[in-house]
Amino acid sequence: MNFLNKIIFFYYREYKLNMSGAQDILTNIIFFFVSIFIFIFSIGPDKQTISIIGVGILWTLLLLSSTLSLRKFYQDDFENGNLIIMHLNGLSFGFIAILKTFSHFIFVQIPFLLSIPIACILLNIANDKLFYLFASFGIGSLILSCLGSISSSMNLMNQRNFLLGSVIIMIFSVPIIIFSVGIINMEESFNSLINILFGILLIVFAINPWASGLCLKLSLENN
Amino acid sequence: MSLRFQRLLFILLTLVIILSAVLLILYNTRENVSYFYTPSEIDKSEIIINKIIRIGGFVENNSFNKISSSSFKFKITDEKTSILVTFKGILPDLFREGQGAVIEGAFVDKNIFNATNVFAKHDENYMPASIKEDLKDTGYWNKKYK
Amino acid sequence: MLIVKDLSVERINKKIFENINLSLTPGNITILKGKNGSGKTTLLKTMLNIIEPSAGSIFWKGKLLKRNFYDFYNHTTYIADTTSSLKKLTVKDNVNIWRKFFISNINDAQIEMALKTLKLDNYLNKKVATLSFGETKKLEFLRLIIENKKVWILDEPLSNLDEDSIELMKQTFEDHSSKEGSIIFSSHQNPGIYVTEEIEL
Amino acid sequence: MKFLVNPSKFNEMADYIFKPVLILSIILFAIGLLFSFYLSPDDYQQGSSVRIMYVHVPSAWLALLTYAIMTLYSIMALAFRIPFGFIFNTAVAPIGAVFTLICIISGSLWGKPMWGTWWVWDARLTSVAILFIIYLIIIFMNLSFENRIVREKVVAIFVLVGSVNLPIVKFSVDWWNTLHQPATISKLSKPSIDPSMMTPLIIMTFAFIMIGIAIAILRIKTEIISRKSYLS
Repeated sequence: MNFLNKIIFFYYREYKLNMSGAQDILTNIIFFFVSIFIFIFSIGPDKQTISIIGVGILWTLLLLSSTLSLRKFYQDDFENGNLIIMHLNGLSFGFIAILKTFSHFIFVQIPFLLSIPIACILLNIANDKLFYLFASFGIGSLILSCLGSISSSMNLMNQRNFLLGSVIIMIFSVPIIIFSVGIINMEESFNSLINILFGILLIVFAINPWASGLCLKLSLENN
Repeated sequence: MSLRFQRLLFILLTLVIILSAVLLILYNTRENVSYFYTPSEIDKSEIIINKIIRIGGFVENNSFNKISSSSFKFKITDEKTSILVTFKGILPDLFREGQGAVIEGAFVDKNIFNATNVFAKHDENYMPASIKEDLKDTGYWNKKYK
Repeated sequence: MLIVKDLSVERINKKIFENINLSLTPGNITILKGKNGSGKTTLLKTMLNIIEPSAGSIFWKGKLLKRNFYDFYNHTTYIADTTSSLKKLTVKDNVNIWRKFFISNINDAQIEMALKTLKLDNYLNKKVATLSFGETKKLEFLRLIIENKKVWILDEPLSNLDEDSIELMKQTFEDHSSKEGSIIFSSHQNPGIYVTEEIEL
Repeated sequence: MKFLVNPSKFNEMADYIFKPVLILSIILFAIGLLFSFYLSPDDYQQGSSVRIMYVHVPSAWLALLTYAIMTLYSIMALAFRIPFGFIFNTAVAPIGAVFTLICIISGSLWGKPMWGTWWVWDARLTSVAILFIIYLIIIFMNLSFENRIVREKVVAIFVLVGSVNLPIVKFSVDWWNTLHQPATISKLSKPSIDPSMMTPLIIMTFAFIMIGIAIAILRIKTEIISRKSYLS
């Protein structure tokens, strides 16, 4: 019971933090939409072309905008010592990583997911694809959160080259994008593709607490 | 529960998850991550006109026709079905009858595939040109279609 | 309770400190003295099982700390030299978050008392970012009361505090040690606080 | 076998074998190039272009092998606290990157005349491109951390995470339809390559291995020395 309370109040804390900085999340979403505008204008008025490459644009922008918020993933808690306090409160580093991953998913990725229908209208994507989009984005963005946790914990002590973290996420998200764009283009093989995505999710989810936890411990040890 | 036991439990759990995930992925990727479709796969599914796809197979023997100096007509086969292909452009060196090829393009008709790109696919067999002649003479040379 | 035996820590083959022996028993106040860079923070973090020692061992309740650290954490409050309060939130929010997060059994009246003695009651609805450095430091000490634990591990608690606050800390320390609590804190100057044990790094 | 995990033993061993390995690699390269350019026959389909294989295939094998060994050393270094693994990772990553680059460049030089294209995004080529970028990330990570201990451990973790890509590179041609042909030489079946073409391939592979070992020895020794000078 005690443990459950700790988890609940971890999220209470994350909620308070994110709500007080709600403009950060909104800025992310604005970035998302402005980029869509730029894509539309740079492609030109051909609605047909836009609807063909629309899904690809959505994925690229989701990836880019979620890497934008990476800096915040652990950095703040690392610098002001909250990571140590959470650990001293009985949460192992691996478990902190899992909690943080879900927190990133809830407070950063879910707003994106909610804005997908509007983006679909802008990009002229057919309505009947919305279900497939939501399914693939739901799993895909959770994978992105896990990858984000791994790469940002790796780069906690990296003061020189922060872009490296984004590159790490992007290179590992290549298969995710292949499969989730496949879902939308080949609806007949929806089941097997969603299973593959789910498999990838399981793998990164299993690796995440170990890799992130170890990196967090390392960074705190040598800070 | 001691910390060590907990740790062992988590490691086991992780391994089980990863193993099941790998099995899940391997079980499902068989057909889906293809660079190209084979003609019989195309035959089974519905043909969508003007959708760009890739088809891979072998150039059927005695099907190659030169319409003009840079426009060609041939059939791609996987020994079960074949597809008529038209192509305008430069063919790669390795392109010849009986040789593997991957073509990129779209169906313009139910039966005619208009290729925009033709790639030759070579197989994993390497042998000297002289030996191949000998093998052909004895009839031992027997090329397997994929 | 906590016994540190022949502890040494080295980093990239550079020795930070060697052969430290100390013990935290109920009722004692230990001061860690040393210049900047002498490894005070490192020693405190090693005692928290965050940094791994290169030699020596730490025992908690007779067991190796490595095998038993969550139990130790249940009895320990650590205050680092950084401000751990969330700068974007108000003082009140911070206090609430801590109270819930640490599942504190302190009631509202006690918190109000503590805020009043720390002279923070006027800032309750202000954001932490607007407080001065000394005030955020005092806000940190509120955690000592909220967490209500036996062992206090404090990193540079007295720097940046005015004399009134130091006097207050002195009383708090003595109060805590009379309640069978144990305190270890680091300082680079002579604080003028009654201590039972002094360790020079 | 202690020289594989102990820096000072490695140094002793390296002094013994460096010159022989270097000379051997030069000799093997000379023989190998002679074979691949003059003594080996033309392919029945590809003609003279098949000679690119004698560079392409060994470099591809070594790119994978280097990463596999790095993975082993990372496990050793993290699980059994053998610091030589970190030294190895730092020193060898650029060698692997170069092999991968040679593989990619020679591959596209081969692909243009044979397939009719420099590059396609099939599973094999994509996964090799990812392998190359993973190597680059490892190199950049090695350059961008201030704290050595954090850096080498984080790199080792990254090597482990990135090793997911290895089986994908290896088996991509078997699992999926690719433009790239399946493996010619595998353990389970008789190699489908004529002995007259197998010989130069094997010689060139050993030449690549030897030059790889020679450069690795130099780089590991440098790394050991640079670490020692940090200490004193």
